Amino acid sequence: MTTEQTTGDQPLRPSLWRRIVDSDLFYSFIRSPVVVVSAVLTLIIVLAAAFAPWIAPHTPFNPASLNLMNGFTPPFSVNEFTGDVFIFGTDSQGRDVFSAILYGARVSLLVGFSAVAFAMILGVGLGLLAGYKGGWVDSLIMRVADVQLSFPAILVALMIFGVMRGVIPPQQQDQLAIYVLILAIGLSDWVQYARTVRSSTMSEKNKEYVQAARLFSIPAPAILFKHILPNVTGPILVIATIGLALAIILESTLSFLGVGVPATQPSLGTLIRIGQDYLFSGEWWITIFPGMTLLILALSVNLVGDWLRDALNPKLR
Amino acid sequence: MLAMLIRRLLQSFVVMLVVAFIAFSLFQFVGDPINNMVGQEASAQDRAELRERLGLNDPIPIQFTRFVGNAIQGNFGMSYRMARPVSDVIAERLPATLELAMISAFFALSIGIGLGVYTALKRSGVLSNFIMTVSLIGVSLPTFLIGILLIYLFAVELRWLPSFGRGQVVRVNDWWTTGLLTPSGRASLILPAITLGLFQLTLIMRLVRAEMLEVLRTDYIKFARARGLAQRSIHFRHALKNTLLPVITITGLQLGTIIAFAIITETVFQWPGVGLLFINAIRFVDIPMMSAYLVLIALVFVVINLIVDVLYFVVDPRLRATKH
Amino acid sequence: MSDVLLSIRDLVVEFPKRDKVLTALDHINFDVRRGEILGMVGESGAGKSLTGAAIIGLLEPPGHIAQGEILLDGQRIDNLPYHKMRRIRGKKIAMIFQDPLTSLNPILTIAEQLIETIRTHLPLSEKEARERAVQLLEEVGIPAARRRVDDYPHHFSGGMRQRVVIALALAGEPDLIIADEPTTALDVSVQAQIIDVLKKLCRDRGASVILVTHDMGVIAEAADRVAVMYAGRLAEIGTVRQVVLDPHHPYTVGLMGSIPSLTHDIDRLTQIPGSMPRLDNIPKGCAFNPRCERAFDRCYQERPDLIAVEGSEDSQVACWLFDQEASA
Amino acid sequence: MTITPRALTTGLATAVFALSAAASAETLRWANVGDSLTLDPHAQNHGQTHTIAHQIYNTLIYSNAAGAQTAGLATDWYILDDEPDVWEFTLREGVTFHEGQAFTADDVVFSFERALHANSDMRPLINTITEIWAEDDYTVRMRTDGPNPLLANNLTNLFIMSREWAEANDATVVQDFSAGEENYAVRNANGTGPFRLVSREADVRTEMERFDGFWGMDQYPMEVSRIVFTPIQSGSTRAAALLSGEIDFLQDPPVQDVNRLENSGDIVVRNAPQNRSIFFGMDQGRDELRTSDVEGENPFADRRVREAMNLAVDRNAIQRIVMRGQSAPAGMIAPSFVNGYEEELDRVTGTNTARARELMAEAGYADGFSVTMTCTNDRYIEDEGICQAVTGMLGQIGVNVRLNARPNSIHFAELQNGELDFYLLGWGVPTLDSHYVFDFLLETKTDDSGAWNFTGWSNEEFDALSRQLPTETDLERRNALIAEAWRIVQDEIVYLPIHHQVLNWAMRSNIEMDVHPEDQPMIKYLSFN
Repeated sequence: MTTEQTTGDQPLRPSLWRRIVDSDLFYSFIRSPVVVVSAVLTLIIVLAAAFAPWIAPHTPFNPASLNLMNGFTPPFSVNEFTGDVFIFGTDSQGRDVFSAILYGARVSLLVGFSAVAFAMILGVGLGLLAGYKGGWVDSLIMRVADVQLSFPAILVALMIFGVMRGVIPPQQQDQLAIYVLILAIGLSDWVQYARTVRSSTMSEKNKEYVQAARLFSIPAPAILFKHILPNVTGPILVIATIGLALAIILESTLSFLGVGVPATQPSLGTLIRIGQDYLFSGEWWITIFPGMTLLILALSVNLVGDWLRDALNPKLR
Repeated sequence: MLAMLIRRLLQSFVVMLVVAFIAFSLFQFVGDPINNMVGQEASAQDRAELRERLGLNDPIPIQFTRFVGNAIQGNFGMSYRMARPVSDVIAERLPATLELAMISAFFALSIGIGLGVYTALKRSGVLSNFIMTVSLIGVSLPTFLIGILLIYLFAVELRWLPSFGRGQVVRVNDWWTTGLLTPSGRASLILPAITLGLFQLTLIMRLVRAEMLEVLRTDYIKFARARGLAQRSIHFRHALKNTLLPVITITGLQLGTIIAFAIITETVFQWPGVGLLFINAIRFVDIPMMSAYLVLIALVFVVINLIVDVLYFVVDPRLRATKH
Repeated sequence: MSDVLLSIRDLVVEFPKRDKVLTALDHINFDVRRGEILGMVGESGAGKSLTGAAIIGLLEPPGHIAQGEILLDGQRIDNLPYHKMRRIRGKKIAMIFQDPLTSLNPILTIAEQLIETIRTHLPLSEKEARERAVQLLEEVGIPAARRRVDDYPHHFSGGMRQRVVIALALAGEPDLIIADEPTTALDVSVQAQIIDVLKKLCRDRGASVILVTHDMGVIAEAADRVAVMYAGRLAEIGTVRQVVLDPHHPYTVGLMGSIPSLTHDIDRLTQIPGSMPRLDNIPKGCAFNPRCERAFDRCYQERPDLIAVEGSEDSQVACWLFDQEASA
Repeated sequence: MTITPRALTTGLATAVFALSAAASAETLRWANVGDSLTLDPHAQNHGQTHTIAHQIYNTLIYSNAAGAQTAGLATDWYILDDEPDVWEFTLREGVTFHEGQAFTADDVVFSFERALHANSDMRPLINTITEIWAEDDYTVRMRTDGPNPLLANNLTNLFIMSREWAEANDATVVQDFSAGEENYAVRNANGTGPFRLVSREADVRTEMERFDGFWGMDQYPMEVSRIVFTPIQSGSTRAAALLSGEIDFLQDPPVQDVNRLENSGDIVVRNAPQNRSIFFGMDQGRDELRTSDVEGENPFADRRVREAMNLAVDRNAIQRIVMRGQSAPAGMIAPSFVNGYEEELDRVTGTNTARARELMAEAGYADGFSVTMTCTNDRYIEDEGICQAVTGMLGQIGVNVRLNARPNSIHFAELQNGELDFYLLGWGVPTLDSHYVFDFLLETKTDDSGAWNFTGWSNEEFDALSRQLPTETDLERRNALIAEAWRIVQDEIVYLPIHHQVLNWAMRSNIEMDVHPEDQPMIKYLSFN
């Protein structure tokens, strides 16, 4: 994959930065303006979401800070009662849409990243286990994967959600909703990681160094993990990036269906669901701005993921 | 082939049993159903009687056996919310969902494959790049947002197409109703079908493109080129056919996905299908409905998977072969 | 009619990479005569297969011919539009690829693939084409050809498939066949048979062959002349006898010297220190200079072109050691 | 979002597909959020179920858009002078059912007996009737278990079926709805009403056509020849459907869309105050709240806390922003048509956050406390929005509210189990008398009274006043008792009133129909202009 030449006569390894800049990946990155823009947009949204409490002009999740009379203020307009101005307007509760988007993106991204991380850990772990143990462990894990893969993620997530709704007492449902979402989305998306890691493990486990490691009674899985990881970093990175976009969309869809995060802690999907009611009545900004944010975020992540897949797969270039 | 089919059937059976167990355990996990069933004035004694009548006091293995036995006969009990047999309600709604899913699948497949082939053949064309970028928007735009925007544009602003429901339907026989035979029924199908199909369309298109590019790089295509075969034959007789083989599997699964995603489309368009039924079941914790839907969808998926496997056999000569 | 069927003049093939252009074929000159088998040898990446691809016009983008001409029967074919070039492929020039397992379309029967190819180039009816297909299969030595013509590729073993590939290549009755390592992927036991079939059928038809291979044994047995390639350049070309028994170029000398027996592969040249330079790292002057024991100043300054070697008829070598004028 | 290339595309539009924008001359396409639960007219005491039944069946008496009791199948009704516990109904002659059976007193007797069956949900409304018999073919008498001057009020949703039809189709017993039973009458109907059932798919579509043998053909406009009723769950879809001309009459347009609908040109939104008040209840009887961080005491039990909360809620803001003006801010929990209503009591006290904070501090909650508020999200107009708004307002005085909004089926089940600390409720007064409110919502909860009083509030003085009302015959004295009782309620701040709902019906502008205060459209009144 890499072009760095390891001609031993070079006195110094180039700096990490130098190597990044010299790499094919970086080159192909710089050469695709669309991807650069996407990456920058993603970064901006992620940072804005992460630092929402410091950036946002209002604290939309604190009901006590809202003034109902600010409700339905259009973007860039002065509210006739309070004289306040909101760049993206306000929603039905007088919540600043811009701040709500920042906080909403925070929830969406938190759920997205956590779900991807959860799926990744689960998938890599199970893939390693399946590939290394083989036999019935492998069959079991892969059958479960097959079955689950034949069910769409949204259905798996909805089911998990439905069960959780029954299991968790109503008083705690709202607090736990985010974790349930992460669990539901993560559980619905581990299979691809598992498959990738499994096949890589299968091909590595019979190599000499693993056998040797066994002789030195070094735990083989540890060795495997160390050696397999570099092989699968690329594909996993791609799966994770695309997975992030999917998770964000899935989260928004679930929230839209009313089974996601509570309305008092809205994600982008919840904001769109709430705003949808006001689309026809002329308060378009309540749904369009969060909708655009969601679109830009998912699109940017998808574009980066798409590019990454092509860039890491030299066949496609 | 037969051995494989039997193995597959067995596997499907196990899957169905597992799903049935999950569906059944919904009853165990999810709260006390009695509260959802009885009216506001029900006394404690009424509740106890109902518990007894519904068999909620029996041991769990017995309840599960009864559940499976009933499920096989298509009996999932009474909907807590609608107070009607779940199987009746689902049977009533299924045609709507299936019709929508079929139309969407047809739409997604025909246009998806067409665009996929086009973008693969004109790899670096301006239009191709445009289509690819737009397709990413399609993947990045949640289905519900597409639906809302389509309604806003085509129903509210332009007033070309209906915004909800199935329009006038015609009862074909006892168990099938169709909207395809009336103008309003056909018009009602357009927006939901596009909404539902768009995501799959982009997926299929990207898949076909990737597969096609892969196939176009193979030796046999190079060899076909080297033999001077006509461009059209290389692209459509040699490359496309090989491209579509793996696409069949994915497409089969996509059909299932379409049925699942119908939940969203049906919510947005108030389409009277099983998806809308299911989302309401979740909202109202209508367990019999949820579990029946789960089992039904699992059945649909298992059947689709089986059909795909068989189809693969029929289409791919390599699998059809008896060993030499 | 001239004795020369194909003439390559000053051919340069380039691959634009991110910030530079790689020259994959660097000013190649050679002829293929009618009815001869020209062997082409060299290490992996020397440009053998690329030469074949350039001739038949199937360079993978972004690779392209940057300079030079390819003449078939005196006509330029390197700049033909697609639809004209298509008429030449299969009809005038055919190509056989390395791996018979992947060269055949898995979902079409042998008959379908043969008939399509035959009818693309010859004015035959479906039925006649089918007859011709069976006949071709018989010629390449497929037993029970009439019965097996409707089988799918996976019904055949690797050797049999390569025979089918040869039949397909011959279907348009071409004048030139470029065989790109036709036996590399096959069992040793069937390699010789395939070469025999190829050799016999081409001789019968008077077709020329460019035989790209690693296998010096194949060259020695089948080829009339041999071209040796190194780092995208032609190092030496001459009759098989001369090149094998009396190699001129120091590289060829090492190449031949490194082979204990003629049946050995030449993938690794253990006797010559170092390895072939990468295309983005070709030294100034002669590409072989870092490894050449006999290199002198000029070799580091000027690039040698092919020059005729006195005393060896039909032999040309790109080495300053043989520059008569300078040494004179 | 308002750029509409309509001009450009009109030609295309008509070519592609034409939706008629105006109501077609005779068919009425009608939508509402929910469907009738069953066609069996006695199985459920449920608004929308009655709404559909009113088109197909008749009652003896119904209340019209002005709220007046109007002659249905009975032309006259009165209490017998000599027997104060017997009501007599004179029946309309010459009435036939859709399937041709002649209507007689026997059908009334049958229908009442049917509605008194244990399965019947209408039973509580008429269970004072001990005996019912036909004097002749067109006279029916009912005996109640004591004088019951309000009986006629309870009959406005009691539908009359044909005995012959019910017996022929084995539908004499009311459907046991909660057990999921079905009978012939659940999906079929044979009434004397203005429209007959053509087809029905539950939750999807119900079609009715004009019954030309209807007795009131000359009495009512009867201009609609066919009704297509479609339930549409999502509010914006309903509005879109009306805007795009797919329906003609929308019974419950979302409040935020009312303006847009009115401005669209061919739609008119008619409104009227609804007989329903919206308020919050607080459990003040327990020693400790279930969902609060305060332990050992119940902040709601402290009147100062309730007063503070009352002062914190800005009802005008809710009316203006959440309800878009489509409500009447309330100071008491009974709407204006109710006997005992006083404008003075209903006046909204101004919001005074500063004073509210003082009160909180006085009560010892300067740092506030937390509590869970439980709401419906599908029952009342903008219910979830109201709750969110109140959550914010209470937050400003330190009451930290966690909001839990869910479907009404779950809400009411928990409410009736007495599990909620702080809840939203809406209440209508079908009898139009304050006693109905006292009896259900305010009297001390016992087996016989305070059935919906989940506040734990119990006041002997109030109970004594309220319990005099049923037997008090002197109207003036009775009204004085009512006024006194209300004063206690208001002073104690038992509930936090929010507003009285306003009903909006949106329809094509060529449709003429008055809004019915109980949200019961009767299509026989509908006319086109």
